[in-house]
Amino acid sequence: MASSSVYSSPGFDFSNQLRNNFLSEKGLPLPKATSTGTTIVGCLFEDGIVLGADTRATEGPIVADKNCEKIHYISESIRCCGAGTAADTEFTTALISSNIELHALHTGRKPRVVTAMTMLKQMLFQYQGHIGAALVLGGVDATGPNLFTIHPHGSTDKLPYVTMGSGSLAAMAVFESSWRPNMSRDEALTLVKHAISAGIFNDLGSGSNVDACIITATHTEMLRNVEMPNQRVEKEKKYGFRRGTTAWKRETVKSLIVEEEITHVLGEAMDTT
Amino acid sequence: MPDMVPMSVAQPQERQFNPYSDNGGTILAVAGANFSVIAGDTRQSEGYSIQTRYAPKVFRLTDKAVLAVNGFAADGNMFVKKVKQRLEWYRHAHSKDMPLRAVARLIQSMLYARRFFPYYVYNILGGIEEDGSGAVYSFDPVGSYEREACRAAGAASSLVQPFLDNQIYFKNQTPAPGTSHPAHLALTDVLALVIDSFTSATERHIEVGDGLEMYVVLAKGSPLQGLELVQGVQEMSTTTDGERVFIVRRNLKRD
Amino acid sequence: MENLFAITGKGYVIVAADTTSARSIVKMKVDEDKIKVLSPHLLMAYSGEPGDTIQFSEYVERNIRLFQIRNTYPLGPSAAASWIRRSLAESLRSRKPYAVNLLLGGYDTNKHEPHLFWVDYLGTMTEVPFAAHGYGSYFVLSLLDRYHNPEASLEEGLATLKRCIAEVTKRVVVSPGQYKVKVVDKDGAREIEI
Amino acid sequence: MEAISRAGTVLGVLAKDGVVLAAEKKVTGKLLDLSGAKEGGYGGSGEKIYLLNSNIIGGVAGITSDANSLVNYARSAAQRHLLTYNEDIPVELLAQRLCDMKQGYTQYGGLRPFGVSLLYAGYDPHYQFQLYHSDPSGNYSGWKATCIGANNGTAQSLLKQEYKDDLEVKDAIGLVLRTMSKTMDSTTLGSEKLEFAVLTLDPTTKEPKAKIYRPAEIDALLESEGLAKKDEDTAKRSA
Amino acid sequence: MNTFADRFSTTGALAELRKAQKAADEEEFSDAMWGSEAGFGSLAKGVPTFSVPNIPDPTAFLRLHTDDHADPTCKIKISHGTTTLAFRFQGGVIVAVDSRATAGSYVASGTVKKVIEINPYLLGTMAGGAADCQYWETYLGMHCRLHELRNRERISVSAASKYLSNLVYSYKGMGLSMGTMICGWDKTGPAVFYVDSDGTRLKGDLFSVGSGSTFAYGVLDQGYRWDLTDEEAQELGRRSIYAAGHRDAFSGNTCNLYHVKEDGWKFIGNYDISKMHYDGPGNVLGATGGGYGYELRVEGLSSANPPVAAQA
Amino acid sequence: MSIMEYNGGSVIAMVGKDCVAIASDLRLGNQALGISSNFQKIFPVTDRIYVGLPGLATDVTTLRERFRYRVNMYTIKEEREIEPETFAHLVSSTLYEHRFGPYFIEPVMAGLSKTPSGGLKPFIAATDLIGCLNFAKDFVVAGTASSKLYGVAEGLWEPGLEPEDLFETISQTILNAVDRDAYSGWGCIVHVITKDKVVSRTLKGRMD
Repeated sequence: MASSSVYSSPGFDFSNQLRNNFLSEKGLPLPKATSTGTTIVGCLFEDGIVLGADTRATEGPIVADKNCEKIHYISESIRCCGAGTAADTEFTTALISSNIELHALHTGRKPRVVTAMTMLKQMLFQYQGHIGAALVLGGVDATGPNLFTIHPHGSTDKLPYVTMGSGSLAAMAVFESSWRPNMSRDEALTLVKHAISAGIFNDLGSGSNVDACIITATHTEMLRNVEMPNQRVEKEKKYGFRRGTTAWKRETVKSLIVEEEITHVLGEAMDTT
Repeated sequence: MPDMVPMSVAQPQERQFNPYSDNGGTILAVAGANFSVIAGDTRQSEGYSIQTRYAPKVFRLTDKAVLAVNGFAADGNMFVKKVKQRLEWYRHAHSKDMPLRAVARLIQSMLYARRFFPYYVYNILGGIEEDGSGAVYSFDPVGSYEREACRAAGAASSLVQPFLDNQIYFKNQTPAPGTSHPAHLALTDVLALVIDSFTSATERHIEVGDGLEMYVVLAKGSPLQGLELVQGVQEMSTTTDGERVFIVRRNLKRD
Repeated sequence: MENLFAITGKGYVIVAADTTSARSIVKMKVDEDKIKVLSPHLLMAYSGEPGDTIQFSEYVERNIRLFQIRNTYPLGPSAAASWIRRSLAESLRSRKPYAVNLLLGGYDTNKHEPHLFWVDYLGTMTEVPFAAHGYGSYFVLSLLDRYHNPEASLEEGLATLKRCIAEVTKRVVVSPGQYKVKVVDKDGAREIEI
Repeated sequence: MEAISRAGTVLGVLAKDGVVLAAEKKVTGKLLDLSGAKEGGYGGSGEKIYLLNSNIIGGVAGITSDANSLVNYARSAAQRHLLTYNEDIPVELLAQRLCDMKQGYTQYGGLRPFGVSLLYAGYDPHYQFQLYHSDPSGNYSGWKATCIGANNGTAQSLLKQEYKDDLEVKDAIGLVLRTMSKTMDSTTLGSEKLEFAVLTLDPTTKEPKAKIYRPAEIDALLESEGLAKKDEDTAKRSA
Repeated sequence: MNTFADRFSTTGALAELRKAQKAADEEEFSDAMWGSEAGFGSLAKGVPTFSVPNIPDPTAFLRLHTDDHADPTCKIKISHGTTTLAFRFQGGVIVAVDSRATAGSYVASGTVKKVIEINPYLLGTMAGGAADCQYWETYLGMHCRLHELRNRERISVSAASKYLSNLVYSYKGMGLSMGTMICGWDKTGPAVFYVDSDGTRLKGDLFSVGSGSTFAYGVLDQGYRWDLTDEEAQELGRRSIYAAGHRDAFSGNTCNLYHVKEDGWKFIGNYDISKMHYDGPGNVLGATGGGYGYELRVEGLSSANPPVAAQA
Repeated sequence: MSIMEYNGGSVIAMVGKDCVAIASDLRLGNQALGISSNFQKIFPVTDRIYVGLPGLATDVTTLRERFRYRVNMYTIKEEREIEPETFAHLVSSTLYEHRFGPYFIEPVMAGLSKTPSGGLKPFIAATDLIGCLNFAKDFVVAGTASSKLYGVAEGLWEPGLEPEDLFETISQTILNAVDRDAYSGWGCIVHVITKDKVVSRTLKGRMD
């Protein structure tokens, strides 16, 4: 049960699993979590790395979030794009980010990309693919620019240009045809934008805007919504309602300006004034 | 349908006869006093990939009947072809177009004839009745049908239909004191609602997008009701003295 | 099939439960009491998985009693219901969950109000003016929508209950024959013959 | 025990429609940062009176660090009760919970008992308004009016004289302030030396409502009771 | 036990179907199609024909693709959920139905006509597969007319229901889903027959069919008497459909009420269930006034029982 | 039949001009059977934060109690009220803790957060059942009627609605969406939170 502190012990709580198995045995299938169909990419250029992502999050065929952030912070010069189960990518990268920070403080050096990659792969391998995070990890450290992909089961690749997610084929097609070694920063950014756009327009799981992140040895630039090719057109009509359109039965007004700011709701919020 | 989820766990293979696939998309029809509007998007998809950005889902059957089909595209195309064939025969036998009411019943019996091997299609038939009123008939895959004032079907039907309930039937809206809701909306209002329905559906449903085709059927002798001002309108009717059919095209988002 | 019914009225709650204990197609016992008196002003009717029902109801009974001994005052109906719900919800997360449905009827002696709680085996709880569990609920809920009166006297309440029992006996394929009825009001809990 | 008898006085009076609690602050001084106190804060501004749960306020006398720890324990215990029973903890039960723990610390070698006495002023539907006192050994008892801390003997006898059954809150407030003014070491009564709280029922929701007075409000209250600073004559007259 | 029987009984029906399918394939492009038979052309032959997938077990195929209970992801959703009722009393037959069609949790329609007007003297209700009911009852209407033409008298309710029962029984095991009440007035007086796709056919006074039927029974049984007046009977029908519409998630929207008398059926009205909840059915015969809703009915009443002293 | 549909229920939150609104239906069902028409799914967290918990009803109660406990403990320890952003992360991490045995709840939060300048800024958020946060700028929805809510809200919502207009828009959205959902409905409740008051209205919705 809940510990007496707000700060509960770390790690997963499996207490509901028995119950949920029991429920699914009764013929109630378990629901699906939000996943990011996603196109995420990364490529090397002469001074560093460009990462890119679309911004659509889906729940089945429904768009749950039109402008989510898929490029996660690991450290100042390491970033990680996530595809797969959205909550998993979010929390896995957050956990590794915090561990990397601790590691950096412990060693007194700037963190290396391989360190983050190893932490991620070990964690994902430990969970045998049950944490559905497919990642593109990129950054610049003492050894130069590094770019990795990490699969949900913990396998990794190190390549000069990579794509992941349901739009990976569309994006890879762009990379395969146009990527060259030692591109300039602007060329690389344009290429990444093209690759993501290919995913956005040709893969239904990806959509909305392009996010990009340029990491060089000296500087990291997060380009949020660097391209917005899918802004909604203006609606044909206005849909305001006349006040009084909705019929209602009861009204209670809780005023928050009086001196006693709180009315008591069964131990809800505590009154102190 | 092939499993598109890249990380799915391997399951025991079972050979089953599955001739169906879901090609997404949405159709919608609204009946007015002396017109009806039948619309559909033009995206055809399977899983996460787009098969084509232009695959019409709405078809002109006669000058007074337009049929929208949604579901499994192959079944839909075949079905429309067969309906058109039947109507052609009817025209030869009776030297007139089949009345809308009869087309609806024809579609029921054609769908029900496949009760044990259904067409995976949701049909909406829109047009003008013999009395000159706009009508919409909606069908389930095995042929039960009903005449309505507005209906959405297909992938995003659950997104669009409640919006239409609110805007066309004025559901849950109390009229201002001393007034009442209009029984029929004007054609331009209906077109605006249809366009907004599709742009909304495109925002939130991944299988809707690319293009929008709206057919407008006007009753015999009815004025254009502002249709002439609509950008890009195109007439499809074969005669000018009977019911008239128009098409209006719009672009939708392509992501 | 097991049926539980409960109705509130002016200052009381009537709780009724069938008295059959069945195993497979056999009636093992026809005078089983499925309503426990948990405290002077609290009744609990239970149905569900055989075994679980007895174990859980006794567990609840003893714990509510223990609370009363320890703290000199009995738990009020809503506090008791919250605790029972929590016990069920927690048991659901254990290796062997209790599959028990409950109706809790109590009388709040401080506020002078009857309370009735509907609780199912998942730990769902809600307060209602009348409630039922089992296949009977599909018949009597609409009946009570029509006939229930929150200010009914005890006699009127019992007459409504008889309607419910008659309806279930008439329509449910395997309907139990006999019911035990208990009532709780300001004077405490007691059994009533119908 | 020693620490308690030297600690600032805490005084509580039970009325039929509320409970009143007042406490003398010992730690004062120009340099003390009271910027947090102005806001009122969650747990009372100062050092003596705390909100333990939405229906209970507590006053402490004794070792401040021990008191903090006990207040925290009490709040957790109240929240645990709320979590299990979905109702506010009854006052007596909270006193019991604390006493169970305090008693535990008296029993084992190597552990030092808590050097704290507490007053609990609260409301629950079982016994309405209540006032309890608990001492370091783990004893607790219910009172109509009581006092802990320095000069508690004087205060007790004053209360004994003046307390009447069927007291109303506004009379109780006066009683508490007058008694405080007589028992406190310092001669002046003001917000920098006094903490003050009242628990009543909200007239609309019928739920208990605690009010821990802000410094400015205390001064205003003292003013209206005619007990403001350097005004002892008036105080005596009204007494 | 059912599946066991299915396995051994479908083979016969299957062979029949195969034969029918073969005929249909030829039929579809036959000369008849050119003539005025287009549309219902195939029906004139007596038994309509159906195409069946050319696989070993078409029933399993159909179940796989249409039964949303077995597989929620299946593509072809056939709407289920309904409340229909009909009862006989001294003044004729009352038929009342709701108007909701659901596919999964989605309310596909709130305006379904679940009473099928077979002819001016016969009504059929619709529960189960909407298409099955619509189609076969329309088909029944055709045959009732043929019967009239052949025999110069109206078909009895009993005969009509038997005809329908025989029709659907011949497709037993193929996945038809139909629970209907055939109601009418013939020489014997008012009559109600329950017919379903299993082949059951029951004569009776009072039936309710569909997912909300239990709730309807709860109200219906308590208020039903043979000697109800017309107004009371109509009110009972409305009130019962309201009860089901209120409690059952798959029933609701509006109530259609019909009354069958000696001179044929009469449509009494369409009543919004939500409006009945708040305001009652309006100014109609038999209405008691006021909303049916529980919280409206008990407004201002309280079960609290404070002692008299406390009130003072 | 998914477990999320077992008891039914839906919640939506919308942003207006210096205000937010959150609305839910009031049905508690046992699959198709309606049990209660007054089952609250929206709870106040602080004065200016409300959380809606659509999903399995047992978890609604359990999580409501848990959140209340954790927020109260936070308030005790921090001696200040929790901010909406902080609360959203509390919700998110509570749910992700149960990643491999989730609570069947998709919380929706609405509140006004303090800006450094002392003003108040509208805040809404939703998470999925394992705690993936979604901070939208317009509206967030969850529950059995979610797809219907998305459709209507996408059509009706406009930026910069005043509190009274926001009330109309959110009410019309939820009423029409739940009317097309079999498992939601039986009346709705709307809370509109502005800087100086919270207005809660019970709507006259369809009862079938």
